[in-house]
Parts: sequence; C-alpha cells; structure tokens
Amino acid sequence: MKKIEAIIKPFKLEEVKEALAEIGVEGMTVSEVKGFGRQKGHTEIYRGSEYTVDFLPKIKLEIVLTDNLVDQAVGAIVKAAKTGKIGDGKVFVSAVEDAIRIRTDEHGDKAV
Amino acid sequence: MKKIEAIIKPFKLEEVKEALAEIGVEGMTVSEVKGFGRQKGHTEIYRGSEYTVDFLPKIKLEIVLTDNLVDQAVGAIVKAAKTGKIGDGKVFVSAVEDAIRIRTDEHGDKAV
Amino acid sequence: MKKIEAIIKPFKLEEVKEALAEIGVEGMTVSEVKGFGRQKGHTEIYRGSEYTVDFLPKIKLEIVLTDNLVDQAVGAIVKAAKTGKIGDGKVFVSAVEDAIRIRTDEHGDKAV
Amino acid sequence: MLEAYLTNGDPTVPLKTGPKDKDGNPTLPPEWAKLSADALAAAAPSTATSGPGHNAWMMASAALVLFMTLPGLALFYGGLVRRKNVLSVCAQCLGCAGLVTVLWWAFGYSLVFGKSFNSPYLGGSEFFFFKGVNSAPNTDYSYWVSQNVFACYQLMFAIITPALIVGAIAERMKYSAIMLFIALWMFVVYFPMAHMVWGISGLMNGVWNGGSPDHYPAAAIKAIDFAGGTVVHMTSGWSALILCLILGKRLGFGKEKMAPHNMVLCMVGTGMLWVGWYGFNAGSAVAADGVAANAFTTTTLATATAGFVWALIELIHKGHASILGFCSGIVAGLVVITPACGFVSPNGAMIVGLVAAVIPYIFVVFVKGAIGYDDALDTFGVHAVGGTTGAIITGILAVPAKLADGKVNPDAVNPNLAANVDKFIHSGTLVVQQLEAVAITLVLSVVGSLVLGFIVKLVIGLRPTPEEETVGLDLTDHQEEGYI
Amino acid sequence: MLEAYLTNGDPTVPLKTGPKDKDGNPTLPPEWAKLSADALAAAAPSTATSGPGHNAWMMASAALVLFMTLPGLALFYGGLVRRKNVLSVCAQCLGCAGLVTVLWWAFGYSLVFGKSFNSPYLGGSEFFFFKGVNSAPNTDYSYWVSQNVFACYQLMFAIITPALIVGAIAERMKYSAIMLFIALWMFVVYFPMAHMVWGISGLMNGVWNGGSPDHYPAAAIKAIDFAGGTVVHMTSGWSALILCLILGKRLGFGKEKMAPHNMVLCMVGTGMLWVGWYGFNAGSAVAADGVAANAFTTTTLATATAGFVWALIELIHKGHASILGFCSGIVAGLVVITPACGFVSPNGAMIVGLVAAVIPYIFVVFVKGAIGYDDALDTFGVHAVGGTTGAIITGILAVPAKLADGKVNPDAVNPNLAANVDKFIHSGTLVVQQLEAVAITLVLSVVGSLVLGFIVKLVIGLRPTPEEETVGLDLTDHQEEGYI
Amino acid sequence: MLEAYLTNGDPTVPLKTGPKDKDGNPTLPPEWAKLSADALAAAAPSTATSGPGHNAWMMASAALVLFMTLPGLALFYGGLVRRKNVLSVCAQCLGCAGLVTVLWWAFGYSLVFGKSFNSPYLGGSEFFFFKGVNSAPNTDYSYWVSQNVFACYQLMFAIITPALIVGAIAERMKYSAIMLFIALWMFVVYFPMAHMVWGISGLMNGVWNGGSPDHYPAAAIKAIDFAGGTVVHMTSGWSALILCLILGKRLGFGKEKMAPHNMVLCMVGTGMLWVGWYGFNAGSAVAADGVAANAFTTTTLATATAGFVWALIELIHKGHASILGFCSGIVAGLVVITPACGFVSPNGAMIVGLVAAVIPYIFVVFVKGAIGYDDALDTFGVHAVGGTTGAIITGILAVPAKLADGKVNPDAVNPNLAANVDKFIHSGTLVVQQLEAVAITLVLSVVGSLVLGFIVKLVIGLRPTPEEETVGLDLTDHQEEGYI
Ligand SMILES: Nc1ncnc2c1ncn2[C@@H]1O[C@H](COP(=O)(O)OP(=O)(O)O)[C@@H](O)[C@H]1O
Ligand SMILES: Nc1ncnc2c1ncn2[C@@H]1O[C@H](COP(=O)(O)OP(=O)(O)O)[C@@H](O)[C@H]1O
Ligand SMILES: Nc1ncnc2c1ncn2[C@@H]1O[C@H](COP(=O)(O)OP(=O)(O)O)[C@@H](O)[C@H]1O
Repeated sequence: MKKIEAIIKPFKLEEVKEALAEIGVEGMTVSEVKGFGRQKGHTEIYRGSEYTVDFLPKIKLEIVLTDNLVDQAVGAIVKAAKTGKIGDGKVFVSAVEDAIRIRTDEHGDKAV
Repeated sequence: MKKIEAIIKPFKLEEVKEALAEIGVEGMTVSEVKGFGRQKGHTEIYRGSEYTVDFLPKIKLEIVLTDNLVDQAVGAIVKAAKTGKIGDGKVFVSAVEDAIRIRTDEHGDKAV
Repeated sequence: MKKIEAIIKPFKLEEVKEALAEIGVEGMTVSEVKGFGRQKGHTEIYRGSEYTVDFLPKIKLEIVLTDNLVDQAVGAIVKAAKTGKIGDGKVFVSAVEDAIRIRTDEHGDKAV
Repeated sequence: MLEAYLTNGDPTVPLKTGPKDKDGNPTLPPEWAKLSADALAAAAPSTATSGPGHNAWMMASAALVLFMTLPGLALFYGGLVRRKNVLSVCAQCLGCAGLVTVLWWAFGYSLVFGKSFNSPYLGGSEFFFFKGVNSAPNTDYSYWVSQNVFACYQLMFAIITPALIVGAIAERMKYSAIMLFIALWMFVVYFPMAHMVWGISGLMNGVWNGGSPDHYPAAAIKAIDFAGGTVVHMTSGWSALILCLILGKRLGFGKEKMAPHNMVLCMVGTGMLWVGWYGFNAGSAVAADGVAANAFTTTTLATATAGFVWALIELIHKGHASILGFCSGIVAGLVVITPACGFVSPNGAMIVGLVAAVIPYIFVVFVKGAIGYDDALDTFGVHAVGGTTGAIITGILAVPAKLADGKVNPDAVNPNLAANVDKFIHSGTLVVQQLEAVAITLVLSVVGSLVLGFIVKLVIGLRPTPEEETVGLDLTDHQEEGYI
Repeated sequence: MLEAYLTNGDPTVPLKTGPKDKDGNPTLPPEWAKLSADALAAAAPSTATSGPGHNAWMMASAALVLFMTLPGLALFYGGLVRRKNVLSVCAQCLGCAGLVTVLWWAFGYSLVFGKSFNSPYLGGSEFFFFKGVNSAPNTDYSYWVSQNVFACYQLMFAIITPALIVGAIAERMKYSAIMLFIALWMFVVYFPMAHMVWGISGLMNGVWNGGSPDHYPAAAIKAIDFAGGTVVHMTSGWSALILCLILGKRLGFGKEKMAPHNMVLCMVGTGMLWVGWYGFNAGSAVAADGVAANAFTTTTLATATAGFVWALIELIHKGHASILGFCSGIVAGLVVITPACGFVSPNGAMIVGLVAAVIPYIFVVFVKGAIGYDDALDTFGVHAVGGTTGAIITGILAVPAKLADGKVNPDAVNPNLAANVDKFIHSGTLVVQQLEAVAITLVLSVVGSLVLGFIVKLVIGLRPTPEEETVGLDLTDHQEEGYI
Repeated sequence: MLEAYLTNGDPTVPLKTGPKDKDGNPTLPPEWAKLSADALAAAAPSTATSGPGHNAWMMASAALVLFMTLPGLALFYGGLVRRKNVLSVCAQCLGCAGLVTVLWWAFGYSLVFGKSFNSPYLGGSEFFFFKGVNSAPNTDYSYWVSQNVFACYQLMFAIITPALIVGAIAERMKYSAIMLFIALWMFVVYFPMAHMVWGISGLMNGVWNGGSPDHYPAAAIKAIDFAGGTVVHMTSGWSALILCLILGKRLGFGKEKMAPHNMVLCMVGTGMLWVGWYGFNAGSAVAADGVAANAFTTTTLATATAGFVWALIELIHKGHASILGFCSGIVAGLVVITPACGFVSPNGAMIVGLVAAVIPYIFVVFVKGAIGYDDALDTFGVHAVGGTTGAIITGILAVPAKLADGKVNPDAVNPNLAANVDKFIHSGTLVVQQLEAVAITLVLSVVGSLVLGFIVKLVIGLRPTPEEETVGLDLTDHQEEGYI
C-alpha cells in the first residue's frame, strides 16, 4: 500500500479529482496548505508598505492506494495538474503499512 | 515508531481524544480536511441551481507513537469513531524513523 | 529521500523558514493545525462557564529532502523553533520513496 | 426664493447674533417680538410643538428598532454561538420578524393598543387586521404621530422581545419548536403584558391610565416603564430562564469549549444594538420632544458607563478587560436604563450605569456558575436580571414633575408624571408600585412559559437528536453552512 | 426657560390628559381653543405642515438609501458569491457610487429633474453641474425640502440601480467592462426612464404631470410608480438578464459548488437593505407626512410577510426553511412593494407580500432551472420579475383618493391620486396604464442593454481569461484577497 | 379626523397641483394667501423655522456619529490589522466610548461649551457633572435644539477623535498605555482645542464669537471649521504621528506581510463611516436647516469623488483599482470636506474631492514609504494630512454670505458668515486666519502628544513584550480570539 501526497494549484483540484476518478480512485483527503518553493510570491504593496508574499495557497491531496495503482495515479495527477508554469507542485510517494476502514474494521488493501 | 493517521467524522473528535487518553496517548496533532469517498455528499440546491457536494468536512488526527502502542491505539480510535454509517473514515499506519522533541532535543521513543 | 514533519509554535514560522533557507532548503509546505500534548491549554472563562482549551494552534511544516540534508535540516529547525518552554513541538522523520515535480516530470532527488 | 430664505427666518443668524443681555446671553431675537403671546409660547421650545419632525423621528426610530433585531441581535447572538449554529440564530431572528408581523397585523396591535374590551388586561378588537390604522394619529397615544407609524414602531418591539429569548436556548432547540413556542407566547405573555403596561386602559399604566368613567378603571398599579423594562426585558428574560431549564443543557456543556466563534460579529451587533436602542428608548416618547431628548441623554450615559465599569470590574477581577465584557456591560446598561430613561436625570443615569454593570456581572459570573443552568448567551443574566433591576431602580430614581408644594420642579425631566405618579414619588412609595408590577410580570412570564414550554415539548418535542445537535443546527434545521 | 417648556406646549401632558368625551376619547386640548381656525387646521395633522422635519427626514432617507448600497448590497451580494470574488462585488458597488455621483452632478440630475427641454423623455440642461441646486426647494417636486437634499436623495437611487445589475453577472465580468457598461447605461436607460416616470414633464408621470400649457404635454401614460418599481427594479433586472445572456455562464456552472461563501454577510446585507429601504420607500414621499407614514407601514407589512411566506413555501417544498430563503423573500417583498407602497393600504400590502413570495420563488426555483441561464445572484428572478409584478399589482391595488361620487374616500391613503389618476382607478383601467409603462420600460431596458452589451464586448471585451476567472476576480482585477 | 387630514394642509396636493404661472411653475398655494405676512415668512422656507424636526435630526445625527465609531471605525481599522489584533482595535474603540463618556459628563462638556471662565482657551465649570444640562436649549449654540441632545452629539465627537489615533499605533501598544494616554490627551489637547474652535468664547471661533463686552474678547483668529478639520482630524492625526514615532515600528515591519486580514470588514466600516458622517457633517449645523442641507450635499459630492479619483489614480499608477484604494479615498474625502462642508458650494466640494484624493495619496504611497515611519493604518496620511488640507482649502473656497456691496450673495450657502467672516473672504485673507488656526492646532497636538507620550512611557511603558506582540494583542491584552 502506498500513500501519494500531491501539492497542486488550487484551481486544478476539480480536474485532478476527475482524472483520478477515471482510473478508479474512489477515496482521497484534501486540505488547504500554503506552499513555499521556487515560485516566488508577488510583491504586495499596501498603502506604501511593500511585502513579498512567500507563501502561496496550494491544495494537498492525500491518497492511499494499492501498490499496483500508484504509477497510474501519479501519471493522472501530473497530467491533470500541469500548467507548465512554475509552482505547479509536487507529488510524493511513501509506504503505508496498514489501513483500516472504521465502519467495517476491514484491514489492508480492502480498506483503501 | 509508527505514525497513525486517522480520518474521522468531526463530531467524533472528543470521543476519540478521550479514548486515546485512556490508553495513555498524550500527544496528537489535528487538522481540518475535506474527505472524498464513498459517502456521497448531499445535493444542494441554491435558488434553483443544483450541486452535488463531493467534499465533506472531516478531521484528520496524526499520532506518532511507539510500536507497542499501535494496535491498542488503532483499536481505540476505531471503536470511538464508529457510527456504522458510511463515511466513518479510515486509519492509516506507516513507519516513522525518528522523532525529536524540540524543547529538549530528545530523540526517538522518548520524544513521542 | 526523507520527509520531515515539524510541529512548531506559530510565531516561530518566520525564523524556522529563514534557518532552513540558510542551509539551502528551497521548498516546503505549511499548514495550520491544532496540537494536543503536554502543554495544557489555558482555562478560559466565558461569562461564568469554564472550559479547558486542550487544542492549541500550531504550524505543521512538511519538507521532503535528500537524505544528506536531513540532519542539518532537523538541527536548524530545532534550533530556530526552540523557546525552551513546554509546547515547543516535535519533529518527525520518515522515508519517502519517490518525488515528482509536476511541471517537469522530473523524478527522485532532482524533484525535491 | 433663496433670498427670502437667507434674510428671513434663518435658524442661526438672527438668533445667534441677536442682542445679548449684560451677561452675554442672547436675548429673544427681534422677530419674535412681533409674535403674539400664544405664538411665542408655541415657538419658544422648539420641540414641544406640532410638526413633521415627530413623524420623522418615529419613522427613524421604528427603523432603528428593526435594525436592533436585523442584523443587530442576530449578529450579537450569532457571534457568541459556535460556528455550526450561527445561522440557526439568524433564522430565529428572521422567523420572529416574519411571524410576529403577521400576528401583529391580524390581532396583536389591537389586543395591545385597542380599548374595545375596556379591560385592564387586554386591549380590544377594533384594530384587528389593521382596520382603521391609517396616517391620522390615535389620540390615545399621540396627537402628533400617525397611528400607522406608531403601530409599526410598536411592532418592532414585539419582534425583538421573543427574539431575545433565543439567547438562552441557543444551539439546542428545534427550529419548529421555537417558532411554535413564540407564536403561543405572544398571545399568552406579550400581548397582555404590553397592554397592561402601555395600553390606555392598562392595569399598570401609571402614567396615562387615569381611568375613563363608564368604561375602564384607572390603573390599579401606578407603575412606570418608559421603554419596556418589564414588557420587553423581564418577560423575555424570565421566559428564557424557564425555557432553558425545561430544555436542559447543551451536549458537552462544561466539558467542550463553547466559546464565541466570532467576537467581531458580537462587537458589531453590540454597536448596532446601542445605535438602534436610541430608537427604542428616545423613540418611546412618541415625539421628538424634550422627553425624548432626556431619554436620549440618559441612555447614552448609562450605556457607556456600564460598558466601561463592566470592563473595569473584569480588569480588577480577572486581570484583563475583554471585548465580551465591554459588550455585556453595554447591553446590560441599555437594558437597565430602558424602563428609566424617560424618568430619570442624567446623574440618575450614571447611577444606573454603575448598577447595570455590577448586578448582572454578579449573576453572569458567579450566580450562573454556582447554580449551573445553561443560559447559553446570558439572556437571563442580562435581560431578566437587568430588566428587574431597572424596573425597581426606576421607582427610586424617577424625578417628580412638580415639587411637593405643587410648583414645577426645576429639575423635572418628564412633565407627564405630574398627573398620576408624582404623589407616589413624593411619598416614597413609587418603588412599591414598581415591585407590584415586577411581581405580576414575573409570575405571568414564568407561569406562561412553563405551561407553553411543556405543551410544545409534548406536541412536537423541543430538542434535536444528539447527532443533529453535534452536527449543528445550521445543517440540521436549515441545510446551510455559515461560512464555506 | 425650562419652566415655560414644562408648563406650556409640552407635547404630551395637556394633550394626553386633557378632557375626554363620554367615550373616553380625548377631546381637543384646551390651548387649541385659543387658536384661529386656520392655525387649527395647520396644527391638527402634525405631519401635513411646513417644518424642519421634512428636511430632517429626507436627509435621513438619503443616508439610508446610501446605506442600502454601502455596505448593504455589497454584503448581500458579497456573501452570496464565492470567497474569491467577494471583493469584486464590493468594488462594483464602490465604483457605482463614485462613477454615478460624478455623472449625476454633471448631467444626470438635470437630465432627470430639469425641464428646460420641455420633453416627456428627458429633462433639461438647467441644472448641469448642479447649477442653482441649493438649499431652497425646487417647487416642482416639493415646497418643503431643500433641492440639494432632494438631488442627493435621488442620487442614491441612481447609485443603487446599476449596482443591482451586478448580481446577475457576478464572478465573471471584467471590472473595466462593467464600469464602461454602467457609464453608458446611465445615459441610455436610467436617466430617460427616471425622467419619464418622475420628471415633472415625464411621459409616464401619472401623478404629477398634468401638463403645462405652452411648455410640455400632460403625461401620455397615467402610470404610477411610487419608489421605483419600473425605474429601479425593472430597468436593472431586465438589463441584468440581457447582460448575463450575452456574457454566458460562469465556468463550471452546474458542476462545481457555487454556494454562498458567507451566509452571515448575506443576512447582514438583507437586514441593512430592509432598514435602508425605509428611506427608499417612505422617503419617496419627499416629506415626513401621512403619505410617508403609509409607505412606511405597507413596506413593513409586505416585506416581513414575503420573507415569512418564502420560508414557509420552502419548508413545504423542500422540508426546511433556509436563511437564503428568508433573505430572498425579504428582498422580493421590498422590491414588489416599492412601486405600490405609497398607493396601497396595509391590507393591500399583505397581498403584495404574499404575491412577492410566490412569483419570484417560482422564477428563481423553477423557471431559472428550466431555462438554464446563469443569473448568479438572481437579479432577474427577484428584481425584474418582482419589479414587473409590483408595477402591475399597483394598478390593481391602488386606493383612490376620492370616491366615484367625488367625496373623500375614508380609506384613502394618498390624496395626490385625486387630480389625474383616480378616474382610472374608478374605471378599472389603471392597470392598463401600468402595463403600458411596463412595456416601455421593458423595451428600453432590453434594447438598451443589448446594444450596449455588444458595444462593450466589441470595444474592450467582457470576460476575463479562464485562468483569471478560476483564480477569482479579487486577485485578478483588484490584487487583493478578501480574507487572509 | 382623517378627512380633515386629507383635504386640508396635505403637503402635496394643494401645493403641487395649485395654480401655476405662465412658465408652469406653481405659484404660492392658495391657503397661504390667508396667512399673515409674518406667518408667511415663517412658512416659506420650511427648514428655517422652529419645530421638532431639529431635535429629531440632532438625535439622529448623534446616533449616526456613534455609529461611526461603533461599529464603523472598529471595523474599518479592525479589518486592516492582522487577524491576531482585530479585537484589540475593537477594545480601543470600546474603551474610548466608555472612558470619554465619563470624562465628558464630569468635566469635558463644561470645559468645552461652558463659558464661566470667560476664557478663549477653556470653557467653564458651570456644566460640570452635566449640571443644568436639560432639554431646554443652550442659546449660545442653538435656539432650537435641546441642550442635552447637543451635549450628547458633541460627546460622540469627543469619542471618535481619540479613537482615530488608534490607527497609527495599532498592533503594538499596550491597552493600559493607550487608555492612560487618551485620558490625559482629552484634557491637554481635545478639550482646549474644541473650546477654542467651537466654544462661544473660543479663540478661533470665527463664526460665532463676536465677543461679549465685560466678559470675553471676540475670537482673535477668525477661522472657520464647520465639523472638525482642526478639532477632530488634525488633533488626532498629528498626535498619532508623534505617538507612532515614540512607539517605534511593529516587529517585522517591512519584512513580514502585514496585509489587511479582512478587507470585507474594512469595506463595511467604510460604508458605515460614510453614512454616519452625514450626522457628523450635516449635524454640525445643529439644525435641520438649509446649512445642514448644503453640508449634506457637499459631503456627498466630495466623498464619492475622492473615492473614485483615488481608485483612478491607482489604476493609472499601479494598473488596478483596489478596495483599499476606494476606501482610503472615501475616508480622505470625508476628512477633507469636514471643515469645509457648511461653507463651500457643491462645485467647491468637487474640487475638495479631487484634492482629497491626490494629496493623501501622495503622502500614503510616496512620503510614508520614503520616510519610513510605521503609521500602521494611515491615520497620519489620511487624517492629519487630510485635516490640514481641509482647513486650508476651506479658507480658499468658502462662499461669502453677502457680496462686497452688502447685498445678499445669490450663491451664498451659509448666512452665518456675514457677521464676522465675510470681510476676510472679500479681502482674500480668510486663508491666513485658517493658517493661523492650523499652526496653533499643530503645535498643541504635537507638543501635547510628545509630552504625554513620554510621560506614559515612563510611568507604565508603551509596548508589550516581543513575544506578546508576536502572539497578538487579542490574546495578550484581552485573552480572547477574534475568530475560532
Ligand atoms: N521539498 C519540498 N517539500 C515539501 N513541499 C515542497 C517541496 N518543494 C516544493 N514543495 C511544494 O510544492 C509547491 C510548488 O513548488 P515550486 O518550487 O514553487 O514550483 P515547481 O514545483 O514548479 O518547481 C510549493 O509551493 C510547495 O508547497
Ligand atoms: N484511499 C483513500 N485515501 C485517503 N483518504 C481516504 C481514502 N479513502 C477514504 N478516505 C477518507 O476517508 C473518508 C471516509 O471514506 P468513505 O469512503 O466516505 O466512507 P467509509 O470509510 O465509511 O467507507 C473520506 O471522506 C476520505 O477523507
Ligand atoms: N505523539 C505525537 N504525535 C503527533 N503530534 C504530537 C505528538 N506529541 C506531541 N505532538 C505535537 O507537538 C505539540 C507539542 O507537544 P507538547 O507535548 O505540548 O510539548 P513538548 O513538545 O514541549 O513536549 C503538540 O501540540 C502536538 O501538536
């Protein structure tokens, strides 16, 4: 079982969700985060005071899935989230040891 | 050392927290997330326009603990968070390599 | 590749960010979380009703980086985030199997 | 025409730069010398004459009192509940506005301000469905203000009173149950109370009801209540207590954090309540006259002082002054000065301000904690306790219109007390009249709400299921979220 | 002086406790006996006399109508859009306030309320750049209210009307395009319409334009529109529909959730609109008189009833009453009563309230869904449909000033109808006049907006790029975020 | 009675449809023919007569000015700070309301509007503790408005003035230090300034203080300040600059993002300030007369224009028009027109609007950035610069009441200038008087605040600890959070 964490641009959420649905990913958890990276924030000026905004709003997706689906899912995310401009985000993959569905007490692959 | 990530229904937070406290879990980190899964959101109608709300509010718990506590903790969470209805959420377990307590520089099991 | 997750006090974010920038960490993802730990929340009284506030606002940093940078980064975070008072937070390190930069499709170390 | 305007009758030039006496005080402006004695008497006190200013002020006042409920009270209460219940509080205020308007148009106005029943307890049927309520004045209540404006003004009071109850039972009562309770409560508690205190034939209308031979007796209790200490705040506050006891505590009360989810909204609501309350209090003179001017002044002084003192007590007692403290003090000050504002002097108002901070503070912070009922937003602690305090203190601080020897009191603030009430002030027994009125109000409110609370409980039940309550009433009752 | 004030002429004592007749009604107060018959006539109805109360009321009313737009409408609309567009809506309201003020000062007031063109379609040039608009009254519109106050009051109408359009095209139109459209629209649609309906020589000014020999003809259409059912709500609503059709739907419409991001703001805006609308409706009497009093009353009844009924329909139809339902009903009630408020009775207002809930509900919930245009915040469903409904129902419910036999109608609410309009009421054909006015308004609004919409599209384009729209107009057009 | 109401004296029918002259202008209504010449003079200009409308307007105005502070200014400032300090700003406004009310009641009103000291610098002790401040007018200031209402109205000015200072020192000053500073500042700066400008014996009260033989000398400086350019905006603005220099910059200034946390609140506050400012400016006529009408008009034009022009400059300079730009321009417009509103023509107001956008824009965007002081919310840039600009421009644009030959000026807007001020306008030296007043105000504000700032720093210290400042003043000083 793997966990995919993807940081994407907020306005790409719908497209990514649909791309994942197409390959059969049925569950995910989404949160609002702030990203810091190469994409430099714009300089904002408020009434004469200047600030560089480093942290930009991003969306983080967390998806736990069976090993065989990982490559396909990563591909789908990358394709749907890409704009080609700096700040498109990243995808991280890591191992998960177990998953439990609270409702049914199911464990492992059946639970994701 | 393991990390437990649990996605639960928001109104179960207090009960889960208490269940964990009983078995001696003293630290956790909580965040507000949106969940997408089998539990289909309700259809909302605003003045004649209809939308299906896919993303439902959930709470994510992150708990890092020593290996011996994992099963007990998962059990406690599942028990406290269960309503038996779709959308109860999931628990994921993964490995953590190290933990450091910032205040004391303690490492490893002592730090969690 | 490793992932560092650090839970810190909110007002330390700027300092930690700068400390990480100094050692060359260029990307990170930040979210607002609530922490539950030894640091007990203050007791709040609203018009005669008393509550103990268990959950305190914290900031979670997530940084994925190459193995060689981990110790340095952890050190920098701990140093910058420390106040010496209870509630300073924790740092967790875990393994990441792959990283993909969405914009360029780069994989692995090049992507972080 | 502009030239005439600039040279004649301009409000300021001839008046302000006219001849002065040796002390530098302006003497009467010269054009006044041409006027007859009668005209002079009418002109001198600019406010005490007929004119469109009265209708203007009463329309403004009615709008201000509506502003108190929408959005004022909705924000004040809405900010104090948890995020998941903010809309339910708004819905309750909106529901009151709609429901009570329909009842008021059909029956309420007539039952309160009619007199065909010739009864001290309830008005009459002559104005049912606003029959005959047009732009001519109803001279029972004012020679100068259109009756339809008066009826709308009083409607706004009838809307906010049940909306106040909402504060005690917030976050845990079904919407349908609240609405049913309020519909019944208007007939059982509010309409009779309002008639008794303000109706021309009312039992406790000490100022105006001198009786009408062959029709109705004079007020048995010569109590005074300028803008609704008993009618509005005591009825809502005591009913709120009863309802919150019948209902029980919120789930998790005392364990979970139930802190205000948005203190900024609460502050905004407080500001709006204060501003709107000028319509409530100074508007209760039903004229833009000197009585209104005095009510405006006492309201200002008592309110600001109470807010300040409450924060000061907090500072001393807890080490910091909170926004909630300021807001609570301001509302308490407004409540306590309400029955008194048209009868007490500015200095009386300063005393009221002090008392308004101290007594509700004790109830909200100590008594409530000790007894342990869950008056979620302190409707009892502020409105019932404050209204009761205000009714009583009015009996102590009211300024007589004439001195004991029959001469005009140079410090008088309200000449209307001369006819029926002055004698009680001089004998020091006005407070007894006030206590009688307080007792009747308390009994009617408590018994009425007890009976109605159990009826509603029996018929449709009061509380949502625990899961619904945990999810929040916004989603449960209204299928909406406050913020997304 | 205080003593004189207390003993003489006090508004209440002598009046309220004076002699009563055998029914307990107060008879005329004794001091009035001393007055001449003329003075008596002037004194009796306190509102129908000259006095500073009229200017006071009109200044208050102008401030209230401004309050409707800023912050009222900005909040009502702002709460209904998505978080990323909340500021864009505010900017559109702020932009209207600035732009329209400049146009109004330079040309607008004169084009609407001037008469040098002697034209039924457009006013005149005599007041360009506010020439001669000073504190003396313009007796074409009022003997008692300063013309500069009248001009400011009417300015507030000119500001809110284009701001209403914003609701239909929210979240997807470039700021520059909106501003350009509105600048042109004021000249093509609003100024002519306002002159036709309210200008002294206007084509459809049934109440006042009896014609002036040698100058301009009497109103060809004897329509009545008290506070702007055609001028304000129909023009903005129908133009909004056209513009939203030209513009197309929001990206993701029907697929993404586009629920209101902050229903609390929407509720606050609704409360402010209601309160401010008293200035809009009762202020349209241009006096604090009995006509204003009646307008105040009908506005109150229709609005509260419509809010209540809308929520009730929702409860029956969908199983719950939503805040948005209450707010929609309230605004619909306000819209529909607007043209009628100064002409119908309180009971007429109850009917208006009912109709105002039912008809817009059908449009917003069924028709809109069926047809599928994207009227984002229901400007068409509420303002166009409501304004049209109101204009027509006014023709049905208006109360004649005199009876058919020429005697004063004891139930009259507006004596101004006697001169030109009563005869249509008696013959049952006022509704025909109203329908003619409706038709002209509709055609002018639709054609005007169609032409202007395409012109602006051609010249600078209407929509932002898809990425800009997805990011939100706050960042795109204003480089700001609502909340951080 | 209704019949009488409908047939006699109705405001509109007989007037509007009465006989017209050959140009179609209505001539005097027939009933007026029956009236005597005196009565006619009184009736003609409806606003320039005695009547309850004045009190009505002043009560409404006082409520509006309170509304400016609570919740207006609290929201305007509160929205501009960071989330963690929103409540601290609210607490500062609430604290001003409480503290200043108590001081005003005890000493302030008397020190400003009394005259027992016979001094150009400070009023008197006769009204200490509101002694004798009742519903009769104080004829030094108005024949027609109750003194207690006047005192409350002026109290609202005394509340908002120190609250304005808060903007410059937001986010980094201890609550106790602010309150102590303000308490002292009222005595050292505000009370003397207000007396000098508005007190009947004041040093710079050019309009009214013609001197009283044997008592006090005429105003040495014949300056004019209608609603507080010097008294309110210059004092608060210049004091704010000094205090913010003494205090130092916010931690992280120039490095961290300190953008407004909630621009919607800021917009709401701006709308409320604008609406409330009508009470501030038009209310300063202390009557609902033609002077008030003119002030209402100039306020509207200058404000809307300044908002529009500020946004336009931004558009040209930065490529987009921001909400903050609109709001800043609106407030700047309101500030600059304040001293001028009752003395300039509508076209003068358009010039004021233009200047009000340009000059503060330069200060806020260029000068502040160049010098680098941390005027957090631009109290200096808007209020000090704007107030100073306004005071000076008033001297240039004021319209004389009479022409140089003594005839009434057909374009006059304020007849009160005739007595003492006209001659300076004719000689073109009014601006010199204004500059003298500006200088005195500037010196008193700067020196007073410098001394008081250091005293408070010495006695209790000004700033919280860095950790407290980082955590935010809401939790530190008030133990509350704005939103949870
Ligand atoms: N090493 C990292 N660890 C965690 N998150 C990262 C890391 N690098 C980038 N991110 C996240 O990815 C987002 C995009 O990265 P950025 O460097 O701006 O652009 P790009 O992905 O196009 O190179 C960042 O805003 C941040 O949220
Ligand atoms: N594969 C997954 N990866 C990450 N989160 C998931 C996954 N599947 C479900 N979730 C989370 O668990 C929540 C509950 O899942 P759902 O399928 O709705 O119900 P149930 O757990 O009862 O089957 C979802 O809302 C989502 O937040
Ligand atoms: N076992 C844990 N798992 C996850 N998060 C934890 C754990 N223990 C502590 N935390 C996080 O670290 C924060 C600080 O921990 P706490 O025990 O209060 O203080 P300290 O780190 O100084 O011992 C907590 O608020 C919580 O967010």
